[in-house]
Amino acid sequence: MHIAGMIAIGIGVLFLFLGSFGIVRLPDVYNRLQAGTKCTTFGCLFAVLGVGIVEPAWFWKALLVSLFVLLTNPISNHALGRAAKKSGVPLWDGSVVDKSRDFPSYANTEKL
Amino acid sequence: MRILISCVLLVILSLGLVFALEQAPFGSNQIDNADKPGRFYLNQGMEKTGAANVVTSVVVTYRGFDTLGEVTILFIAAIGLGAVFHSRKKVKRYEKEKQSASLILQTGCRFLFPLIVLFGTYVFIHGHLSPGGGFQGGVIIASAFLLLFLGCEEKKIPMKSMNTVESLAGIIFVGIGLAGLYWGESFLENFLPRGMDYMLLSGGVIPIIYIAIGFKVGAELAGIVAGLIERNP
Amino acid sequence: MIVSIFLLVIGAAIVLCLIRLIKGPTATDRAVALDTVTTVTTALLVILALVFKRYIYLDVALVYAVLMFIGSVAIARFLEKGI
Amino acid sequence: MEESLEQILELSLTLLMLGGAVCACVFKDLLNAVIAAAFVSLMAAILFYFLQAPDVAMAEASIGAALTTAIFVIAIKKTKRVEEE
Repeated sequence: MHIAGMIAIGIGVLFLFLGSFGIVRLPDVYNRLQAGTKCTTFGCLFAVLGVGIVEPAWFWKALLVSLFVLLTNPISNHALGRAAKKSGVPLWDGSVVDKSRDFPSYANTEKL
Repeated sequence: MRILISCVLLVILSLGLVFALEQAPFGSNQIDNADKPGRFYLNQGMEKTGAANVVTSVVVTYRGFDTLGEVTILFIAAIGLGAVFHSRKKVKRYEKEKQSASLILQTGCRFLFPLIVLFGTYVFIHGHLSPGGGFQGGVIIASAFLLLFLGCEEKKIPMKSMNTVESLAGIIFVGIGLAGLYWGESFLENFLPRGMDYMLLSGGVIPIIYIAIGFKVGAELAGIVAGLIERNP
Repeated sequence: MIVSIFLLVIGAAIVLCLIRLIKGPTATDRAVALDTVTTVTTALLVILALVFKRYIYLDVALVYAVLMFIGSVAIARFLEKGI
Repeated sequence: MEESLEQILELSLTLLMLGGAVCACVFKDLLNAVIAAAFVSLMAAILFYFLQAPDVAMAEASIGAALTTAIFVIAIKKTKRVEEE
């Protein structure tokens, strides 16, 4: 039980580190949002649930923490991505597709 | 060169902070002088007050009059902000270029609001068993109302009833203190019977005081945020 | 022993986020870095509760998980001219 | 936990706090300064937690990082965003 929990915490910490590394290395805001959202949410889930596996009496509260992380983190990152698009942050030069032009609410945000 | 000098100064400053903090025995149970009040609080606070959290037993019972002063300070700050923001003119809303929130944010705020209020209630009711207390729970409830302001604007918050709640909470706090003076010997004395240790009802009057403080702080901070948002520039 | 390696790796992650918070060209970059730091911090607090072996310390991590997104939402609503 | 690792973590936390505080002083755009101040309050909350004061850590987390950030942002909205020389 102890070893399995430690392996889970290790996977989570590795993903947290990779997400932070992506925050530094990726070229623009939208790519950084990919690293900062998916990677760190997954890593945080695994680390918290790993702690719940190591100490089985803590499992329900750890599950509650991970549930709240899973609820709140995507909302704030969605709001940040929308704010970046609305406030006119340009895309990276090498990006190939921009689907947001198809939607009317994002159509004329370039001149803001 | 300037950056190098500033970095060296930063390292020196942080080393000084760390070695200064190292001198104090944080988190350890070994306080040397046995006749200091800290030893008394650590050893006998649990039996005397029934609060498993030593910080709560100090804040609410031994130093309860001071807590009343802190709540009064917050109340005076809220009154001052209300006086600054008050305008005689009719408030007309200037919503020309205001973007409304997206659907995901609105749904998330509407879903998370009762959960956050429930969690704040948990924090201030269990203040004598786990970390937290009236101030922290009140701030969490005020954050829930702030989220409602940010997410969905169409929900109006009844400020009149919030002022009523705030005044009632203050009256309850002072009334419990005076009741301790009547039935016991001192202000804010524990006059209710105590149950088993480490259970919810072990605190006597401590949960009631914390409920009053939590409602008061939450209503005041929510009022401050509402006054800030609805004020025209 | 292995927990100390985890703590050092998480510290390195926070340092990387601080680098982006200093360098970032726009305000949105910095907000994304702050949001990442909050998620990393929640995991760090839970692991530190495991180190100290105190069950009640998980409440602080729960406060982080519940409340930290409100600051990010406020910054985002300001950037899209909402509030 | 060993003594040396504890000292290393405390030193790095204070260094991170100082770095964030210097950023909050230096930035000209006030929104960036608010973000740096939120970072400082996060690190302060971890330091309180590390010194085994969970009540103070909870107060610092809830007040410093959520409510103060939002109030500063609303105040910037009502006034000006960029600081002038």
